[in-house]
Amino acid sequence: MKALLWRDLQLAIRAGGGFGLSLAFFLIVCTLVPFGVGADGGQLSRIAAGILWVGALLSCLLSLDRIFALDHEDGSLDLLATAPLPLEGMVAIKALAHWLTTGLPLVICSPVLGILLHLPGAAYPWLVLSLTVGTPALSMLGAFGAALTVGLRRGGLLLSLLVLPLYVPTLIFGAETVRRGLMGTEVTTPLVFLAGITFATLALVPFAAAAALRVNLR
Amino acid sequence: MKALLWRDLQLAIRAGGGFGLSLAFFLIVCTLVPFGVGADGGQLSRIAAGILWVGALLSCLLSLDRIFALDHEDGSLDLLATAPLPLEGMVAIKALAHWLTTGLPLVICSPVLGILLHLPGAAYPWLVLSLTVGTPALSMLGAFGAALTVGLRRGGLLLSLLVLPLYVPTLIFGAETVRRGLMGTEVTTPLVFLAGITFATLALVPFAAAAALRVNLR
Amino acid sequence: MIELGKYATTVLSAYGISLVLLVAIVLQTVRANARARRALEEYDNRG
Amino acid sequence: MTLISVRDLAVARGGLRVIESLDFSLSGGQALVLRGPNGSGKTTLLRTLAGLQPAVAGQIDCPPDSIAYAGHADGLKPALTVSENLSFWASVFGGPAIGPALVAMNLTELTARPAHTLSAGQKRRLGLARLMVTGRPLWLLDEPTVSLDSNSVALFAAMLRAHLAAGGAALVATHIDLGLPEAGLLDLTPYRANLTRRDDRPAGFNEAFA
Amino acid sequence: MTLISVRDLAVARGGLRVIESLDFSLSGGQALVLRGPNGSGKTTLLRTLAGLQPAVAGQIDCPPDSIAYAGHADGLKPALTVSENLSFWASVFGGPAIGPALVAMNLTELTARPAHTLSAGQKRRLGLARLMVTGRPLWLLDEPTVSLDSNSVALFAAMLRAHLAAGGAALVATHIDLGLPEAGLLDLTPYRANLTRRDDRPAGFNEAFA
Amino acid sequence: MSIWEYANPVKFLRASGIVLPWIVAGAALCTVVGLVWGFLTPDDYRQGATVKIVFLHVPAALMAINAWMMMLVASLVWLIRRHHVSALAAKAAAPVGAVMTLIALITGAIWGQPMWGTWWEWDPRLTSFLVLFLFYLGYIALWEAIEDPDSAADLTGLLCLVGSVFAFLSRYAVNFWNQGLHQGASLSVAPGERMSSVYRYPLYVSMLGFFLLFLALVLIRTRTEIRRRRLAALLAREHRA
Ligand code: HEM
Ligand SMILES: Nc1ncnc2c1ncn2[C@@H]1O[C@H](COP(=O)(O)OP(=O)(O)OP(=O)(O)O)[C@@H](O)[C@H]1O
Ligand SMILES: Nc1ncnc2c1ncn2[C@@H]1O[C@H](COP(=O)(O)OP(=O)(O)OP(=O)(O)O)[C@@H](O)[C@H]1O
Ligand SMILES: [Mg+2]
Ligand SMILES: [Mg+2]
Repeated sequence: MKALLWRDLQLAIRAGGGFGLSLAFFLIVCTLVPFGVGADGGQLSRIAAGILWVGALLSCLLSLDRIFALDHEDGSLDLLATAPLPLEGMVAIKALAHWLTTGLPLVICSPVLGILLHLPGAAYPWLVLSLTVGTPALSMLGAFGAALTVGLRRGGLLLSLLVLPLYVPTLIFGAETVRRGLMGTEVTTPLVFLAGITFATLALVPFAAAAALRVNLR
Repeated sequence: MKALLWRDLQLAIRAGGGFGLSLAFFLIVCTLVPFGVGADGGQLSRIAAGILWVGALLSCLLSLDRIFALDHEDGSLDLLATAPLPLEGMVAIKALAHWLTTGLPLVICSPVLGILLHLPGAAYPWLVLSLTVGTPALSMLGAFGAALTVGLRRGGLLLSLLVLPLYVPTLIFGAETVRRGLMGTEVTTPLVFLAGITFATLALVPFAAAAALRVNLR
Repeated sequence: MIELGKYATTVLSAYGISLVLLVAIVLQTVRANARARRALEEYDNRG
Repeated sequence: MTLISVRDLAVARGGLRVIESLDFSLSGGQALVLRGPNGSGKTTLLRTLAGLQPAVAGQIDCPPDSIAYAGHADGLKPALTVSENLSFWASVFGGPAIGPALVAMNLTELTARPAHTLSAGQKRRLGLARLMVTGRPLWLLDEPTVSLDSNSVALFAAMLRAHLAAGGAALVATHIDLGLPEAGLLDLTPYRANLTRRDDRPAGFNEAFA
Repeated sequence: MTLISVRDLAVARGGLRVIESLDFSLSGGQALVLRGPNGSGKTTLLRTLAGLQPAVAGQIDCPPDSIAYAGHADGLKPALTVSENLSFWASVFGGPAIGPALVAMNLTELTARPAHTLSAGQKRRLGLARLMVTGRPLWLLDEPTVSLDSNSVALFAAMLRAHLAAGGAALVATHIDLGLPEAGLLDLTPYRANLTRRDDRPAGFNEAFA
Repeated sequence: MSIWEYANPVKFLRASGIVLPWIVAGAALCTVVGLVWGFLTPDDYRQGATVKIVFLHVPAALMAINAWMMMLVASLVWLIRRHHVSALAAKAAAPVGAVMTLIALITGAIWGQPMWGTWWEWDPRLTSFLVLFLFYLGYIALWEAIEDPDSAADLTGLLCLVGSVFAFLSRYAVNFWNQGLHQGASLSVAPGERMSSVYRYPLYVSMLGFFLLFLALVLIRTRTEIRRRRLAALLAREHRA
């Protein structure tokens, strides 16, 4: 288990795919939006929370196919499936590695991007908190999507299509938390829902993902 | 040449990667944004044009790695490079195939998504026109990025990082065209710039992309 | 001591962050250079 | 000690049976060479035995966690070095140290090379060395000698022989001669599924029509 | 007619020379079998001759558009059927019809099968059939018989012989016996680059340090 | 003697070894003097103490652009004449340029807070710098991602070429998109018209310091890269032999 986590992190760093890149993508998405919608500060600050959450979600999404596809192509997945560790554990480890290399850096850097988008000051703690609570669910659901599409050549787009609808509840509660925190209204409800979704996802989805992997291996 | 174009289109349709999927991604991005920023109609209609352009750009981006990576993995690229057609032509054809399967469907369906985002009526012709003029440049620049990263395993995220900054001028002029069209101010300037960028890109970038491919093949 | 007035934090943080960044790139450069030089010398001494 | 025994096995690929009524068993010290023309179902059989796909009919008895499978792909990470690749598999399988495996497949000079800079045959040698660090007794090998030169084939035969001597067993699908005269031979041609008869022995959807 | 002639060629991989001072030439009707242990540079040589990578030194003379290369990968699209795959390459190279090629490699029964449902050997056969539809006189083949059973190897040898009889030529890197006694043999071992001397005969960056 | 002789790594190492101490000394002197002098300048009547930021902000901004220019030239030299040192110099300059861009961005942001009442404004100047920063990131990431050094040099060179054109285009696009708050280039205006000599001279010194600092860093980093390449080549040869 530890060996697998370590290898995945190592690969993420070596292959130039790791920490930096998904962060850079996040940065770019957040830069592009003002180019599209115009630079009016007031308007930007109103949509900032939503854009940040959507950006985080998209940059998480783009690195999903790394989770299983490479291992499938080079045959590692076959070998891992015959190894003495449960497939569910393997899925969980791989989702964890994905979160460590993608979600965590996003959480850490989101305040900087908040500045770019004129996110009002009161929203920062809620932004960071909601992302911390929500992004693990994104990685885990993404691992499920990746497991579903692993046999397909270049399933990238299909993967997005499958995973994005699953992300909707997380996105809604996450963005709502920030918006409420910003307006000073009650924040616990969306946050509790967000946490609930994350815990349920972490507890249950590994089994579904492992089942999907088993089907795709045969 | 024709055979190559035909094969690429066929593959896009068969492999379940083509028309449908990037369109669906576009749809999903456009539906996620209201979840993120809140469903206030007036605000949505102000940012609609920008969101549509950014969405088009992202869904274009997601299918870029299809352009060369698969052909590289299965050895087709080596064989195409020894075939009696210039590499520049091959790049152009592949970018064309990408546009036909990604850009064109987006252009055709953008009005529908405009409705979802409450895009005001006056903007529709300009939205379609600017996307028609601008998306070919996106495909061509994407092909350049894909050629740069083709040797790398799973260069997806890196590809985005390289390509998105190149998209900035196109995005700005494209979204500006729609915004001006909407406000009824003078629209020709951004449109001319947009067309200029597209033509220059189509004329020059194939050479850079072919050079990059040659380097990656050796 | 010079008087920075109400802008003290602004000016000091600008100088502080910039100097940190400059020192970081300088240190990284010098360290990497020393490491590369040492590695090459080791190789040459080995034969 | 019997490491695997197969009774009346049928395996399917793409919804069609390819092999039927196969019986064999293998105990420690034995090797079996699997033969059959292209498309006769060697890969399918090995994947089924390894537990990667379900059997259509029949029974496979083997102790849990005793199989090491090596397919057409080697399971190497291009970005990791030879020794990193090998250590990873050693720690996943909880197998022995990687030193002897490196020696056995003549990889000692390549230990620090990233796997993507290896030639086809060097990659394959690394893929085979992985078998030794799994510590599993039963090896299922699918065309292990592809791309190997004759020296390396000899190395592989020696490694296989040592494995057998240590009480292991191996089932090897191959088209060439391994230089392993003591190994038994299992030709799949007689077990080829008879697909002309229409309504019996289905593999999947068809059973609904039986 | 000389199809390719190579003089004092040096090829490099990963910034290092692997083969040096290689001379040979090949005319219509001739075949040459390339031998050498794993990592001796067969693949590198063939890719250089095919124009996929530049030579470090020396000269390669061959008429333009005369080479068909077949590497470790077959260039097949999994989603396309056997005949679609073959027709595509035929029209890209402007070569002859695909019928004879299908017959030559015994693929007629598989024409309508998508390539991803083929077994390893069937894929390889399709990859080899591609050579016939390129219409190119000089074939550069890198381990063409990998995964082929003995019948298919014989088919391949027959195809090669027909190609030679029609005035073509072939350079074949392989570790096994092709059953082609008339072919010449080129062992790469004597041409292996001498890397012990430190500062001369560089391949790339080192020249600056010479 | 042609200038291309210095494209020989050995000659380059020797020559750069001779001038480097002087450049380092000059860089240290000018940077320290410029910044300290700048820090001690009197407050501006409008901007108060914040003018002191200009001595960091402007030199960094200038060097950020110049570094990219230098990378472009070096990439062209590599692509056309295939001198390894120039490819390595381009590689060496990128992180330094990125840091300069970052300093310009951060000092600008900090300055913007009191002056414009906001950390960040989508002003064309600032925005085009952000885009430039993205180009730096992409360029560095591409170098990191490609294993074979010659291929990496070729591909990053191509990226630099195409990227320069598009960075330039972005600059104009951004101008067109949003008219900003940022002041124009005052240095090109007649001296004294906008900036009194109290600020001008320390600014010049500081700019020279940043320039020399950039030069020194690029030289050292190029030497590092050359040594790394040399060692890697020797080791690879040893492994293979
Ligand atoms: C993130 C933000 C910023 C960036 C990227 C940026 C960029 C630049 C650049 C590129 C220059 C060089 C101009 C030249 O000499 O041609 C410059 C100069 C200058 N900037 Fe900024 N700037 C930023 C924010 C600010 C802010 C907030 C202020 C103050 C209110 C400011 C004040 C100045 C001044 C006074 C100069 C020097 C005068 C001149 O040469 O024009 N900048 N900046
Ligand atoms: N994904 C698939 N879908 C449908 N049929 C398949 C699929 N993969 C293989 N087949 C078919 O199943 C049969 C058995 O294939 P298998 O790969 O087991 O053969 P094999 O004996 O390993 O052949 P080879 O020696 O060529 O590797 C073949 O006829 C093949 O065409
Ligand atoms: N990408 C690479 N970077 C560095 N070195 C490489 C790379 N690819 C191959 N090599 C090395 O170059 C040498 C020649 O490799 P090549 O693939 O040409 O050998 P080969 O004769 O085809 O071997 P095989 O019979 O195993 O296919 C080998 O020593 C190999 O380790
Ligand atoms: Mg097989
Ligand atoms: Mg080879």
